[in-house]
Amino acid sequence: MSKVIVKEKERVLNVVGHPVNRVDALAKVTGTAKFTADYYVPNMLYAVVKHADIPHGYIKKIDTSEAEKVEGVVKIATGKDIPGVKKVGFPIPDEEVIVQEKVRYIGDVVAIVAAETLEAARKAAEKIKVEYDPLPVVLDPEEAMKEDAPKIHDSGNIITHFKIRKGDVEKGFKEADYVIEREYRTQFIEHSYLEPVAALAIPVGDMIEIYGTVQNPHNARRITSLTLGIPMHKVRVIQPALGGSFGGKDDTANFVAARAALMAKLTGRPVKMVYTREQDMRESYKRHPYIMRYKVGFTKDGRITAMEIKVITNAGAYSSSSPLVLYRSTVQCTGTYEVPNIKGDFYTVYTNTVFSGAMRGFGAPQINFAVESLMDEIAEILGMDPVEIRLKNAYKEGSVTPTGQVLKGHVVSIRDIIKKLAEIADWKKKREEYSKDKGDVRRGIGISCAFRGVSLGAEGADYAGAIVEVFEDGHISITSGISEMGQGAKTVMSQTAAEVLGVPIEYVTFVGPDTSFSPDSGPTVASRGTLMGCGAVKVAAEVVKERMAKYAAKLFNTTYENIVFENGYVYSKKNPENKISFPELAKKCYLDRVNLSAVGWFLAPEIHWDPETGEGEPYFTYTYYADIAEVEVNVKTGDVKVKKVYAMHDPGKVVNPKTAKGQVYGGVAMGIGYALKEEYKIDGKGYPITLNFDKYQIVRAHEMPDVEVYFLENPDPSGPFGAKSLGEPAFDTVAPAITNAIAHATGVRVRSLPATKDKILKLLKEKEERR
Amino acid sequence: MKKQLLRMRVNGRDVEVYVRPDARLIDVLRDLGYLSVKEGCGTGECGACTVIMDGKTVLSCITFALQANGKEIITVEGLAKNGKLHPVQEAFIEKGAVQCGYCIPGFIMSTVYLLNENPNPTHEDILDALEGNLCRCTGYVKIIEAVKEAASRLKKEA
Amino acid sequence: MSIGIQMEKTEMLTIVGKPVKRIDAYEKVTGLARYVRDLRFQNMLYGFVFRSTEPHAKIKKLDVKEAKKVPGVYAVVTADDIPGENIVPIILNDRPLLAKDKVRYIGEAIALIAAETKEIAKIAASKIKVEYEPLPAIFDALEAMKEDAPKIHDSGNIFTHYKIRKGDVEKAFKEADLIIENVYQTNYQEHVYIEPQGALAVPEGDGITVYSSTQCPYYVQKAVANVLGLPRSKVRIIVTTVGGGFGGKEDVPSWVSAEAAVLAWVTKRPVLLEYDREEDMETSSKRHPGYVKYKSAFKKDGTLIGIKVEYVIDAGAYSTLSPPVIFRGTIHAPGPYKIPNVWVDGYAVATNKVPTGAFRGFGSPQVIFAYEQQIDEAAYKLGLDPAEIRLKNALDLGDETATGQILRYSVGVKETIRKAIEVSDWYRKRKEYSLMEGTKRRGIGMSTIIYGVGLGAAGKILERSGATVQITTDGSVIVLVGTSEMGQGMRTVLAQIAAEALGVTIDKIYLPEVDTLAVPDSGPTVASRATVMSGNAIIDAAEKIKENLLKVASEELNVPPERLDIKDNVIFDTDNPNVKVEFDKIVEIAYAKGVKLAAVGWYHAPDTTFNEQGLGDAYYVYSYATHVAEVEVDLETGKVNVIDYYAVHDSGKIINPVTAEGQVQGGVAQGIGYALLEDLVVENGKIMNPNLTDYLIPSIKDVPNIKVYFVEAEYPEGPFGAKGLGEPCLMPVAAAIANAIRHATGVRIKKLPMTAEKVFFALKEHGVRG
Amino acid sequence: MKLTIFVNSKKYEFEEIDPNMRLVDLLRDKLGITSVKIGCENGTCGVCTVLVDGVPVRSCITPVSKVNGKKILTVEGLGTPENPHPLQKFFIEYDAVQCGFCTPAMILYGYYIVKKNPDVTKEEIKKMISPVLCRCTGYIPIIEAIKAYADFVKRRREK
Repeated sequence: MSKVIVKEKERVLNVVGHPVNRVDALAKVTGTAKFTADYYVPNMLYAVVKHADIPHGYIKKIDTSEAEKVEGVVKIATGKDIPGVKKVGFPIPDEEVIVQEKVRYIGDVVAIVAAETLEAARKAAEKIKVEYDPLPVVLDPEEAMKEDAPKIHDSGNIITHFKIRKGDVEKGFKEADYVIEREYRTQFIEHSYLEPVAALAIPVGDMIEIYGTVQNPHNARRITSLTLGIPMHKVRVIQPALGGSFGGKDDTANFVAARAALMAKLTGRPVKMVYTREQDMRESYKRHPYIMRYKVGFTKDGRITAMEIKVITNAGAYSSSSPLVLYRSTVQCTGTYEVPNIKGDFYTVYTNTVFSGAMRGFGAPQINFAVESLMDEIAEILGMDPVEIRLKNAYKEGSVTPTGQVLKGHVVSIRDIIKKLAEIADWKKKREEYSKDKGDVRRGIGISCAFRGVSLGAEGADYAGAIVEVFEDGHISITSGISEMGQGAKTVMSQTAAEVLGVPIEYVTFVGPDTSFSPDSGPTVASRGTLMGCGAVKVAAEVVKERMAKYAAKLFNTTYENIVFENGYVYSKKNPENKISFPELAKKCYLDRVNLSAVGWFLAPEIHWDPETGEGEPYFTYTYYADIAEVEVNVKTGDVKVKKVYAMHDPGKVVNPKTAKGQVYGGVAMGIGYALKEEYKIDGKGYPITLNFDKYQIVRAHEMPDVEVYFLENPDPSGPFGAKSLGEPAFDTVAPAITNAIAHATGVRVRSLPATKDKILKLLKEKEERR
Repeated sequence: MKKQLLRMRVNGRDVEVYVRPDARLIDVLRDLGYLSVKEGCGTGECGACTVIMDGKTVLSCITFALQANGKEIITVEGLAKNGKLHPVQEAFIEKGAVQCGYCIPGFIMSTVYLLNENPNPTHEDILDALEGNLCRCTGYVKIIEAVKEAASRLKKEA
Repeated sequence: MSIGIQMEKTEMLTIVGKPVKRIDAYEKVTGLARYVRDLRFQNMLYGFVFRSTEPHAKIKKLDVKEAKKVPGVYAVVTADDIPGENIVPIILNDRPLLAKDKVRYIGEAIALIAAETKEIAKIAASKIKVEYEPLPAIFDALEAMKEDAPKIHDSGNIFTHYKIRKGDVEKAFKEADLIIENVYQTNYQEHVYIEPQGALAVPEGDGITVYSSTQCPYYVQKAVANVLGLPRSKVRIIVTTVGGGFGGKEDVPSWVSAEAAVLAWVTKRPVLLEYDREEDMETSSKRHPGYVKYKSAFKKDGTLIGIKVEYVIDAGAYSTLSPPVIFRGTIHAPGPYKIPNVWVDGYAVATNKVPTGAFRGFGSPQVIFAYEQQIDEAAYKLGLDPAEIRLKNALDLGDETATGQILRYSVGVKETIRKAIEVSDWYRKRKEYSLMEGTKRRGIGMSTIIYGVGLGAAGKILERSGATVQITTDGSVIVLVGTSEMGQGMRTVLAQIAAEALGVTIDKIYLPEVDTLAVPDSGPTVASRATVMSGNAIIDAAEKIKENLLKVASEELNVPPERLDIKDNVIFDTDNPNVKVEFDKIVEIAYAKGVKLAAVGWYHAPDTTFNEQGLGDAYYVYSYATHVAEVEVDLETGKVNVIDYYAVHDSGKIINPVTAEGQVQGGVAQGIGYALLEDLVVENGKIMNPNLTDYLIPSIKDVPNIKVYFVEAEYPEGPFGAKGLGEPCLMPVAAAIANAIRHATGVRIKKLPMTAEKVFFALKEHGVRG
Repeated sequence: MKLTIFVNSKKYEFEEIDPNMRLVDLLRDKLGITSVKIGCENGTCGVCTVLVDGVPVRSCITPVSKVNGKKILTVEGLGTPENPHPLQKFFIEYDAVQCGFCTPAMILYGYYIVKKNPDVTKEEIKKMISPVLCRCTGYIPIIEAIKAYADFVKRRREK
């Protein structure tokens, strides 16, 4: 079930805020939606990559002679065949589309084969022989930080070090009645989009056209343009239906696109490259494992006085978005709580593991796990209720964040959320009741809450563009660089256009993204799709609306401010009886040659942040949310069943309650996996163990609990219709609610994710022994 | 009709396909992906389907595919070497001889053949060699200029 | 070989006016350009059209059962199966996609078939049974105009009648010193774009994408939406490389694409419909056969004081584009001359033949063939030089046209005549050739024309164009327009305009083919309008972006934005050019600041008018041309050889002299074909020579070295002063050659084409011998 | 081997086909039925599911030799965009679709489950669709959509 709690009476909206069906659902349920691998073109070659054989070493020689003998092989490319830039990546260009000199993890690509058949390409890839000069391997980020550790890149192993210095921690600790130190750890997580990465590159004249599983087509265009050494306008990237992403179809997927493009360029023929699950899991980036050490001072009544924090994240072999992920962890390092004195040091470090990058949550879930576990531990020490301690420290309007930003200009709703959710979940009663469980199966209930800076913040320029066009028959097409990956971006952007122009959503079609006409809108990440995409669509639609209104004003003999667009009709406020249908007005405008097309541009409010001191306003607004989880733990087997999850979010304005609910359900499922099951494992020598879904297990249907979703709307002045973020919050704080519930049920606390039954059993045994 | 094996070499690549005895060379080449070979009339009048077979131009729309058995075919796709255009291609660009482009592969193949046979063609030689290729856009003037330009470029190269 | 005469001083331009190489030449010489039939989709079926064998008949019974049973057949579609409306929307909306109860010409589509191969589809077609009840058919337009003629449509046989009534024509004839009255007749002309018609339709979810070889993507979008009953937003038309258009891909692709779309929609699979040459020639639109009765009144000194014209075009079975064709024909009937008294009637008339449509010149070459011989003949009769009589009567700045329009700017017609006289060595050759004897005689002839740029008052709602311009993060420029490239060089010319407007080099510009969902409806790519319309829309968009860029640069350079300009990828202070920054650098900074570097540009043309009396500002501007042809006539065989040719054009500013010259040369070649070779034979409604073996177009040996000159009377509203060029290239040719034949032989040929046979008999009739 | 199969009620005959060819490749590469997805190629994720004689089968680990003479159903055979099957409509209505990659398999499971037992409970549906992985939806809307379809079938049956 789900419910939208509307606080105040607001302007009546006709499409936005309504549970509209997804605009792309019909194609997807009838199997007519085309994903990248579904494209077949004549004369197409198949390409397969050859991955590194060792995790660290210099390439001495690549021998392709045997491979070339395989019948059907057309071209084998190595790093030398790259005509353009060798090193790419954002923000630090340290990644190689094909590695030339040195391999840094087992997923590095050393060569690519293009052949007439997939079989031939695979066979040839196996026959490529690479000789290496092996180098010592370092897998632990703390080891990698040491002076004498093997250098993975020439620049040294510490990629980024961010600091937070707020107040005086020593003073803060002095004020405290208690000071505790805790260490929390999290694991590598695989995105597990069900569609493996793929690309089809087609040479068209001196251009390359790419269909790819890319989350950010404009990024894929940039990487391909750099790799091929041709300007961006010679690369056209089209995004077909995308089979899930969760942040995972950026870097690696862009490289796959660039590799297919390279092979197409070298052979002059279309080249299709579809990864197997094993290749994908071997090469693609993961969620960062974190080591988080918190020293916290607090008073008897539960007030936190100081925090000293050290966070080390494993970036793996390449930096990818590690600095940006670390940035978010840094500025959100105290969770949703106001802490007067903070000293924080945050490091992201190269190792020879698979590299880490963007994934739903982007540096927040790890921090939330630490801080939310910590709050429960403090509550336990003080004998307080976890809800109480949270209310005691949670942000309110005027609170100052670790970076010194004063929270204002939007409703700081976290306390409201905690209270309301606890009430809905019947928290107090259950907390007491479950504590009394004595048998093998014990119940527990846990809470977790968080806040989140909306959109990119100081991570990068925060803009989006959209084009809206009204046709002669009154139907509308829209496009934007903001892309659909299942989250419902096309649907909410279509709703926005329909809302502004006062027509049913059926009038609207989303086209693209296609880099040849969709405006570059920055990446579809950071839960910014709705905010920025809808924002840009709204601006464009309003421009067109104004032109149409001016035309209608002439028809109705009034001024354009009086013109109303509603439910497919247009009329003057002065005389609502005298209507004209939207298509009729469109036709009239068309015949009178009125321009019914416009580019909308949406620019986020300006912000700034100083990475040296950690001071500034890293995000222009924040969103707030909480989860409560109920679990059953079998203390004999360690088995955990999540029975129920309550989630409450303040996304500003819910543009589509139906798809919004779907985001939360999906986030909860992923959160359960994060809490209990999922771990991408690498053996002691740097070789991955979990390369397919048989070993890397994600949540299946029978493991899903009941989920109740609540939305508390506090429209934000900076967002379209007041909307802000939801995609990542849906996941961000699920895991600690579950581990807190486990602690409640069992009395033992798992401080490293995932909370597997082995870990729980071990802790229970230790507890037993202590007794 | 039973299919028969056709072995030929297209632009330096050995090809083996089973084709019906009545299959036209143009269709087989296009099915193999050599889409530069264009059909304009299907009756051998317009020359858009011209390819070079064992050194001589043929009209692939009125040539049976099996006639190419054991032969070497060159299409426009086979002219550029290592990413560098053939001088005839360069000259066609340079002289503005291309408009809609549909006839251009045929003209280029006829020109390549002409200049192979006769590196110093006179104006009349050019007219004779290209009479079988129709163009509806350019009025031929710039095509003739391009052929002359190509001849001089080839001579310089040689 | 082109000479530009600058009539006004233009600002310093870096790319516009330069012989830039075509941006699509590379893909075309390497064979990589993708024409519609080069596209392949998985699961693709092939379409085929089953057609009428009767010129006029009721369909009593249509049985497709057996055809459906053929293995490999996926669909056989008749009029009843069309999901939307069975109308291809073109102006009067009288053309069905598939004939239902009645067929009106041989070749009219009755059923559509989709099958695994084209062969299977043809087998299926052979199993379709139709029972016809023949109706009286009519094949001659003049016959069709008669009261008692069988009615092809319920509304009668005259589709459209336009007229001009100005002054008092009868009075003029009374006051005339010389009256010349003749009847001129012209035949069909087939476009023979080398790429025949084709379309590929791909169903995508609840919408459809159609790849089409078309000049008019928005017409196609409308047609497909109409026959499928879909909103416009679900119909996406992507224009592939077009292998020649010349007007032949104006209305025809609407039904070719709609046919493919219906099959794809019904089968849920991609369907490629490719016409072969014969099918194309039998069913596609052509230039209208024309009948022109022309009466002209002259004073002794050569002054043209009045004309009376009856002009009838044979529209075939459906009106399609005939209304605007006869509009242009009517307006252009008086020619580029000042005439105080004008009476013109133009009729488009139905017959039971293939519908005729748009072809370069659009209803004007037929009347030009008449009026340019009329004035030429007057010169002979009055003892004047043909060039002089044209100069005497030609329009000038401030003059009034036949429709009463005052010409306010850009009138270069006299300049074209003077230039033509000069470059062709006119007077010397006139004299010299007149003295020739023997069996081979030479002659030199002139022809001068006026051409209304754009669609004119009859099509003014379409006089609008959009363009979207975006700058990418690396400083590349993506320019989206809604008009098509069909070989004329539009993409190159528009890329030049974009580069000039933004101050960047042309290698930065990407201008893809049209995608109707990416660019606002920009009207058709016809009437030589693309440069003016899309060009202006690009400038509009580019200026918005440039403004934003200069603001960013202003902050970087500390120079006020109004002092900054961009040239050759550098932004600089116009007062101190050393203060500068790279264009790419500013783009990078702009992106980092989130500055908008995308805009939709828009242009709609100045208003045009045309009243009941045929008076008004019919077109917003006119282009002009004078051609001089030199021929050699073999008196023994009647064979006419064009031995030399001079074409002088005023199309305003020439954006690219190389592509412009190419346009003119191609147009002249087509005109030579029209004049001398191209002879479509239609008997009882059936085309007897629908192939290139029997319908001859000029080969490389039929075309002389065409010399091209431009006088640039710049049009202030045009992008950098440009007007239209595409059509005027063909329009004067037939008349120039006819006048040259008259000069060579003394015989005037009044019927096109002037084949050797026709000339031979005309010479014989007049007793001309070597 | 020679192979005859019926896919979505249409008969396909292959004169000569490798018996070890995977069913998924036959459907995608030869027949163009691309609703059948490839997610893991070892039978774990279930997105390649098709119904063979009414029963869910993982086409990525099924050689074509095993389906000779059998009837295969994919979502294309259930409904089209103009005329979607009721189950497909319920998937839309209940927002059971996000990225769409598992959707065809989930729908086929739903069809199979309800055909087997229209009285199926949500808990049973939950267990029965567990062979197919979904990473977007958290399964809840999928379960709801299938249940709604089951109720719809029951209502129709009762009428």
